[in-house]
Amino acid sequence: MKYIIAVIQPSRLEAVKEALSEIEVFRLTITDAQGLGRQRGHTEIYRGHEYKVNLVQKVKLEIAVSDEYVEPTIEAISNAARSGEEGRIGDGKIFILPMDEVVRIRTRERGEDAI
Amino acid sequence: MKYIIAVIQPSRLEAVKEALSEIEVFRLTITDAQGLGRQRGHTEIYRGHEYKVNLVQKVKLEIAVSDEYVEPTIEAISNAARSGEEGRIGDGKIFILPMDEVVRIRTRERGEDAI
Amino acid sequence: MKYIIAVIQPSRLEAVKEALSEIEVFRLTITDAQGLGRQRGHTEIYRGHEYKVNLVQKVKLEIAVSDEYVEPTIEAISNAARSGEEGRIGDGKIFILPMDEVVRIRTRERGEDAI
Amino acid sequence: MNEIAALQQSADALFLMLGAVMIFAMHAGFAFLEVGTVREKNQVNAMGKIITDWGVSTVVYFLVGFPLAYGINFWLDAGSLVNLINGQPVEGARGFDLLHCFFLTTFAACIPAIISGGIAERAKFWPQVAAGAIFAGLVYPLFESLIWGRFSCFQTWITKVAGAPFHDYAGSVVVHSVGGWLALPAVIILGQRIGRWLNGKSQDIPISNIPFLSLGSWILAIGWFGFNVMSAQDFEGITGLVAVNSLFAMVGGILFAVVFSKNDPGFVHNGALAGLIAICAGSDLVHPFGAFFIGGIGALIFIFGFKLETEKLRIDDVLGVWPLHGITGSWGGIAAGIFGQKALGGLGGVSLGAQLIGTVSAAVWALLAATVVYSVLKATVGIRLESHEEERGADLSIHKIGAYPERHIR
Amino acid sequence: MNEIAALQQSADALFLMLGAVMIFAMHAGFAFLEVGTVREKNQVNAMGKIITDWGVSTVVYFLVGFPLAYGINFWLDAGSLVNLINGQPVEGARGFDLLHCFFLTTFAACIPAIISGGIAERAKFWPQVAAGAIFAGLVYPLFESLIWGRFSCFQTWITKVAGAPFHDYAGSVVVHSVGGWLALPAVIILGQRIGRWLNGKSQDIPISNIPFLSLGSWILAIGWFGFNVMSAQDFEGITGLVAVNSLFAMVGGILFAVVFSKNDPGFVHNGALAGLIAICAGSDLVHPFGAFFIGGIGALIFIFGFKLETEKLRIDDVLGVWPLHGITGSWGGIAAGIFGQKALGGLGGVSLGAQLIGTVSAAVWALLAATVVYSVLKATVGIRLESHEEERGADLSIHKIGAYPERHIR
Amino acid sequence: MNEIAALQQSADALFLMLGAVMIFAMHAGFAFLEVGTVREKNQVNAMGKIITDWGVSTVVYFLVGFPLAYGINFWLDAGSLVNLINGQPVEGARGFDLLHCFFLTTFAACIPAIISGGIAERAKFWPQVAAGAIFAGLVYPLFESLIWGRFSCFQTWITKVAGAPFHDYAGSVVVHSVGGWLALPAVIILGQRIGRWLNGKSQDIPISNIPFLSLGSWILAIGWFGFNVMSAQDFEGITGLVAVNSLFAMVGGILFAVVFSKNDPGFVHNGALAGLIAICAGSDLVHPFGAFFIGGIGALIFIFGFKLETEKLRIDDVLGVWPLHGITGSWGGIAAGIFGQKALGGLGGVSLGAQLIGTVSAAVWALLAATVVYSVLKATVGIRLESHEEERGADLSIHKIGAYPERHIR
Ligand SMILES: Nc1ncnc2c1ncn2[C@@H]1O[C@H](COP(=O)(O)OP(=O)(O)O)[C@@H](O)[C@H]1O
Ligand SMILES: Nc1ncnc2c1ncn2[C@@H]1O[C@H](COP(=O)(O)OP(=O)(O)O)[C@@H](O)[C@H]1O
Ligand SMILES: Nc1ncnc2c1ncn2[C@@H]1O[C@H](COP(=O)(O)OP(=O)(O)O)[C@@H](O)[C@H]1O
Repeated sequence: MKYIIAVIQPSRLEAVKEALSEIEVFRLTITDAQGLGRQRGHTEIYRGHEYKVNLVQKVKLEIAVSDEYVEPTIEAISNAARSGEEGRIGDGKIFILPMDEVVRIRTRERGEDAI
Repeated sequence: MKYIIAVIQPSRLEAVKEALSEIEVFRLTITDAQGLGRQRGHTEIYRGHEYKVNLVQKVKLEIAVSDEYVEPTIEAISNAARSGEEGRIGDGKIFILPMDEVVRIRTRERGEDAI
Repeated sequence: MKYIIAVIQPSRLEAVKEALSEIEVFRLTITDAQGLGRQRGHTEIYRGHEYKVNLVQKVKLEIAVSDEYVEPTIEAISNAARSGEEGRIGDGKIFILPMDEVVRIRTRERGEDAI
Repeated sequence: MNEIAALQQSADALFLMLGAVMIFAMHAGFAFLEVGTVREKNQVNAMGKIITDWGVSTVVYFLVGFPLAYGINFWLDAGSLVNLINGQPVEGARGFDLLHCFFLTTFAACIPAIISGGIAERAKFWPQVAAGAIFAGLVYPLFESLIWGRFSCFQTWITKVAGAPFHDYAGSVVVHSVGGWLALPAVIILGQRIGRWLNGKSQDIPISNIPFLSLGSWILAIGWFGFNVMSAQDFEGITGLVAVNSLFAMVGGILFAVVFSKNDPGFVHNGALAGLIAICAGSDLVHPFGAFFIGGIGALIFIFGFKLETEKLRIDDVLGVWPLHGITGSWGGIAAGIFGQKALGGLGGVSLGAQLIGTVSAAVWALLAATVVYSVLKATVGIRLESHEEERGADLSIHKIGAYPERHIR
Repeated sequence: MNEIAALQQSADALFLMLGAVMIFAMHAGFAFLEVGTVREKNQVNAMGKIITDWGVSTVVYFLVGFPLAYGINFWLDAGSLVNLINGQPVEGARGFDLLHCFFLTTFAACIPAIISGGIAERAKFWPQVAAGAIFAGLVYPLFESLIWGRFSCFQTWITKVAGAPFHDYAGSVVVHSVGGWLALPAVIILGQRIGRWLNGKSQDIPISNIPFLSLGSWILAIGWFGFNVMSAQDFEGITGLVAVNSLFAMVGGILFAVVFSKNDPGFVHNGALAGLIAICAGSDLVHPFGAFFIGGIGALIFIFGFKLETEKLRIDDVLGVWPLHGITGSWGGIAAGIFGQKALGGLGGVSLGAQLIGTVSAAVWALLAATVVYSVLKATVGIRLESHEEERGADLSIHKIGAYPERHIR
Repeated sequence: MNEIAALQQSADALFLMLGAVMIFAMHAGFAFLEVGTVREKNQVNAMGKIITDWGVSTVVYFLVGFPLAYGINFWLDAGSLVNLINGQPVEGARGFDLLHCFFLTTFAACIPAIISGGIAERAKFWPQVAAGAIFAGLVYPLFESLIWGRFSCFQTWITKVAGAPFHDYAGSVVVHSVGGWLALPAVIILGQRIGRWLNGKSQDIPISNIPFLSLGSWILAIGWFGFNVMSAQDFEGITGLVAVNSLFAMVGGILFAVVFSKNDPGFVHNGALAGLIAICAGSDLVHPFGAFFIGGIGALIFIFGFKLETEKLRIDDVLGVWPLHGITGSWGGIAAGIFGQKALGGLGGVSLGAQLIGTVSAAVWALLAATVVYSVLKATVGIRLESHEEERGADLSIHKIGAYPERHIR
C-alpha cells in the first residue's frame, strides 16, 4: 500500500477531485499549504513599502491507495492538475511513500479493506 | 520507528489527546484538514442558490513513535476517536508509515531518544 | 529518496528558508500546524474565566530530497531552526521518511530529476 | 400657525426623530455585541434575531403596546395622523404622535434584543420571536403604562407610601432591568449550551471576535446619548445635565472595569454599557461626579455578578445580560434614590423608598412574565434547538448558511 | 436680522447638514455591503471604488450637476457664497445653497455607489470612475432637473396628461431606480465573472463575510432616515409621517424577507433596504400601514427578481442592484400612486398615471444612457480586467495589496 | 423665560450635544483605524487604549483642563450646574457649560488617541495612560487657554506683531498638530518595533485588516462634520461654509491620494483624514475650491511625509500620526493664512504671519512637553514592553486574551 502526497494548484482541485472519482478513488484528505519552488511569488505594495511574497498558495492532497491503484492515481492527478496543455511552472508534485498499515477507526478494519 | 498519521473528527480531538497521554504519548503535531470520503457533506443556501459542500472538516494528527508504541497508539486513537458506541461514518483513518530517522532540533539527538 | 518532515517554530521560518537555499534546497511545502510536546502552552483569561491553551503554533515543512541531500538538509534545518545558542524547548523535530517515487506534474518527469 | 409655534413643532419633531434614529442605531450595536461574543457558527443567527425582533417589536408596539400604554392608536388616515399630539388633533403637529411612538418603539425593541444575548447559540428561532412579540407588545407596555403611561394609580400609590413617585428618567428599570430580569428565566429554562460544563467542570466557551464585540459596544454607547438625552421627549426639556451624567457614568464604568477586571476587554467594553444602564434612571437628577460612581459601581456589579451567575449559579447567560441589564438596571433605579438627593449634590425630589418599590416591582413582574411565557412555549412548541442542530450551529441549522461562506464552501 | 429669522436660518442649516452627513454615512454602508458580498480578493477594491466615486461625484456635481439642475453655481468668493439662498443673496443665509448642494450631492453620489455593487469583482478601475462621473455629473442631474429642478416642462406636461405631477419625495425613482437601471446595461455589457457559469451550470460564487454585509445594511438603514426625512430640505417641512413610513417600509421589507426567503441573511438584510428604497417616493403621502406593504412587496420583488435575474437571465449582478434599486425603485414610484390615494388612507393628490410616466421614463433614460456610455467605454479604453487580473483579484491587480496583508504576507 | 430665548437655549444645547456625540463617535474610528493597522496580536490592546484614554481624558479635562483653560469648574450642586453659561448663573441655561465642557473634552481626548496610533504594538499600558492624562489635563489645555481660552496675552501679542490673531477654527493646530507633534518624541523615545529593521534593511510589518482600517477612516470622516461644524459652539454661528469646506478638503485628500499613491488603500483612506485635518483651521474662511487644494496638499504631505519618516528617518510611527496629524495639522494652520485671504476667494481678516507664529509655537510646545514627559516616564517606570511580551503581542501580555479567542483556544 502506498501513501500518495500531491501538491497542486488550488484552482485545479475541482478537476483533480473529478478525475480521481472517475478512477474510483473517492477518499482523500486535503490541507491548505504554501509552496516554495520554481514558481515565483509576487510583490505587494502598501503605503509605499514593497512586500515580497515568495510563498505560493497550494493545496495538498493525501491519498492512501493499494498498490494497483498507484499508477492510475498518479495518471489521474498529473493529467487533471496541469494548467493548460503542457502545464505551467508551479503545477506541483506527487510524492509516493510506502505505507505499512491502515486502520479504519469506525470498523477497526485493517489493510486493503480499510483503504 | 513509525510515523503515524490519523485523520479524525474535530469533535474527538480532546478525547484522543487524553487517551494518548494515558499511554504516555505526549507529543504530536496537529493540522486542520478537510476530508472526502464516505461521509456525505451538506448543502448551504444563500440568496436562493444551493451550495454543495462535500468536504468535511477533519483534524489530522501526526505522531512519530518507536515500534513498541505503534499498537498502543493505534488502540488509543481508534477507541477515543469513535463517535458513539459503534462509531459513525466519517470517524476517520489511521495510516502507519515507516520512518528512518528522527532528529530533535534542540539537542540534535537522533533515533528513539529523539521521539 | 527521502521525504523530510520538519516541525519548527514559526519565528524561525525565515532563517530556515535561507539556510536551505544556501545548500540549494529551493523547494518545499509549508503548512501551519499546532504542536503538543514538552513545550508548555499558556493561559488566557476572558471575563474572569481561565482558558488553558496547550497547543503551540508551529510550522511544518515538507521537503523531498535525493539521498545525498538528506544530511545537509538535516544540518541546515537543525542549525537554523534553533532559537538562541543551545536552543529552546519547542524548537521542534525533523522526521525522515523513505520515499519511493516523485512525479513532477508539469513535465511528468520522475525520480531524482523530478525532485 | 405663528412662526414660533412652527419652530417649536419642527424642533420637537427633529428632536424625537434624532433620538429614535440614534436608538435604532443601537440595535446594530446589540447585533455586533452578540456577533462578537458567540462562536462563528452562530454569528448569522445573532444578526438574524436582532433584525427580526426589531421588525416584530415595531409592529406589535405600534398596534398594541403604545395604544395600551398611552391610549393612542393609529387607525386614522395619514392626513389626521400627521396632526396628532397626545391623541388630540393639532394643526401643524408634524406627526408628533407618530414620532413619539417611533421613539418609544425603540425602547420596547430593546427588550428582545437584551434577551437575545442571554439565550444565544441554542434557542429556536420562531418561538423566541414569539416571546419577543409578547414582551414588546404586552409585558413591557403594561409596566410602562404604570410608570410613564396613562395608568397613574401605581405612581399615586407609591407617592402616598413613599413621598414621591418612582423616578426613572430614561429606563434603567422600565427598559433595562425589565429586559434583564425577563432574560433570567429564559436562560434558566433554556438550559446551558452543550459543552459549557463537562462532568462538573466549567468549560467556558471562547468567544469569536473581540473587534466585533467592541464595535457593538461603541455603537451602543454612541446611540445611548440619544436614549438618555432625547428621553426629555420635548425640545424644551433638553438638558446638558443628562448628557454629561451619561458621559460620566459611562466613563466610571470604563475605568472601574479597567482597574477591577485587570484590563479584560470583555469587562471593559461591557463596563461602559453597565455605566450607561445604571445612569438612565437618574441622569436628570444626579451630579456628574455622582454619575461617575453610579456607573463605576454598575461595572463592578456586572463583573462580579457575571462571575457569580455563570460560575457559581451555573446559569449559561452568554452575554451576561441578567447582571448587565437586570441587576445593574435595578441598581440604577435605586441609585437615583440615593445620588439624586440634594445632600449628594442632586436635584432632589426623589425618594429612596419609591425607587425601591418601583425597582423591585419591575423585577418581580419580569420574572413572573418570563417564567410563564417560556414555560408555556417550552411545553408546547419547544424553545431549544436539537442537540445536533446546536452542534452544527444555529447558522447552518436555521439560516442554512455560515457567516463566512467563501472560507468553508469549496 | 431678527431673532426668529436667525433661528430659522440656523435650523435650516442644521437640518440640511445633518441630512447630508447621515447620507454621507450611508456610503460607508454601500462599501461594507459590497465588502461583505465580494470575495476576499476583491474587498479592498470594493472600498476603493466607493470612496473614490464619492470624491469624484462631489466634484462633478458641484461644478456641473447642481448648476445644471438648479441653475446655481459657486464661482463666487466665500463671502458671497455664505449668503446665498436659491441663488439670491440673503443676509445671514448660513451658506444655505452650499448645504443644499452638499445634501443633493449625497444623492448623486449614490448612483455610482449603486452601480459599483453590480459590476463588482471584474471591472477596471478608471473607466468605471469615468462612467460614474458622467452619471453623477450629467445623466442623473439632467433627469433630476426635470423632476425636482429648474426645467418644469416635463412635470407640466405630465400634469396635463395625468392630472398631477410625478411625485417622488425622496428618490425611489430619481435616485434608486435611475441607479439600478443604469447598472443593468453595465452588468450585461461587462459580462459574467469568470467561473460564474461552468459549461451551462450555474456556479454561484460564495460571498465572503456576512457580518460585514449586515454592518453595511445597518449603516444604510440608519442613514436612510436622513435620506427620507431631510428630503423636506427645509426645517418647517419636517414631518414624522416620513420617518414612520420609512420605519414601516423597512420593517415590512425585513419581515416579508424573513418569511419568504426562509430566513436567508442575504435577503433579510437586503430586504430592509428594499423596503426603504420602495418607500422613498411616497413616504410623505402614504399611511404607515400602507408603507408596511410597500416595503414588504419591495422585498419580494428583490427576492424573486434577484433569482430571475441571476439564474434565468444569467445576468451576473453581484449585489443584485438592478432588482434592488432598479425594479424596487420603480415599484416605489408606482406604489406612491396607489397607496398615496385617499382611498387607501393616503394624503392623495397623486396620480397613478403620472407615477407610471415618471417611473418608466426614468428607467428608459437610464437604460439608454448606460448603454451608450458603457458601449463607448468598452469600445475604447475597455471596462473589464484581464482574466488573469480578475483571477488574482482586483485587490492585487489594482491596489497591489490584499485585504488582510498579515495573513498572506510572510 | 420667553419662548424665543427658550428655543435658543434648547437649540444651543442640542447643537453642542450633537457635536459632542459625533466627536465621541470619532473615537471608535480612532480605535478601528488602529485595530486594522496593527497585527492581530495587538488588536485588543488598540481598543483597550482608546477606550481607557477616553475615560481618563474625560475625568482630567473636566477636573483640571477645562477649569484651567476657561476658568470654569463644576464643584457646584447639579441644580446650579444646569443654569450656568460661561460660569454665570442663567435661568434655563440647559446645562450649557456642562455641554460646552463635554464638547471640548472630545477635542482633548483626541490627543492620546492620536499618540496611541504612533506608539502601537510595543508600549506599556499604564505609563501611556499616565502620559495621556498629563497631555489631556495640562499640556493641551495650557496651549488651548492661550489660543481659545481665557489667557488673551499670547493672541494680543500675535495681533500686535502680525496684524491679526492666530486663527484656528476647529483645531488643525490646537488639536491635531499638538497631538501629532507630541507623538513624535513618544515614538522616537519608545524606539522601533522588534523586527521593523533587520540588519539595516527595512522590513515593514504587514498590517492586519484593511476593512477595519477603512471602517475607522469612515467613522472618523463622518464624525468630523461634527468636529468642524459644531466648532461654532453656538447655534447662531452655524454655517454651511464650514461643512462644505470640510467636504471639499476631504474629497481633495481622497482624490490626490488615489492619484499620487496609485490607489493605495492605506493612503487613500488616510488621505481623506489628512484633508479633514488640514481644513479644520480655515474651514470658516476659505473658499470650497481652496479647501479642495488644502486637503489635496494635506494628503500629499502625508504620503511623502510618511515615507520620509519611516524609511529615511527610520521612525517607526505605526499609523503615521506625526505626518498625518502633526505636519498636516501644521500645514492646515499655515494654509488658513494663505487660502483665507480675500485674494484667494476667502473671507480674509487672517494673517499668514500670525498663522506661522501660532503653528510653530504649537509644534515647539508639543515637542518640548512630550520629550520631558516620555523621558521621565522612561527613566522611572519605563514605557516599553519586555521584548518577549512584545513578541507574544500586547493582547496576551497586557489583556491576557487574543482578539479571536475561538480561533486559537482549543
Ligand atoms: N522537493 C520538493 N519538496 C516538497 N515540495 C515540493 C518540492 N518540489 C516542489 N514542491 C511543491 O510543488 C510546488 C510546485 O513546484 P514548482 O517548482 O514551483 O513548480 P514545478 O514543480 O512545476 O517545477 C511548490 O510550490 C512546492 O509546494
Ligand atoms: N484512502 C484515504 N486516503 C486519505 N484519506 C482518507 C482515506 N480514506 C479516508 N480518509 C479520510 O478519513 C475521513 C473519513 O473517511 P470516511 O470514508 O468518510 O469515513 P469512514 O472511514 O468511517 O468510512 C475522510 O474524510 C478522509 O479525510
Ligand atoms: N513524536 C512526535 N510526533 C510528532 N510531532 C512531534 C513529536 N515530538 C515533537 N513533535 C513536534 O515538535 C514540537 C516541539 O516538541 P517539544 O517536545 O515541545 O520540544 P523539543 O522537541 O525541543 O523537546 C511539538 O510541538 C510537536 O509539534
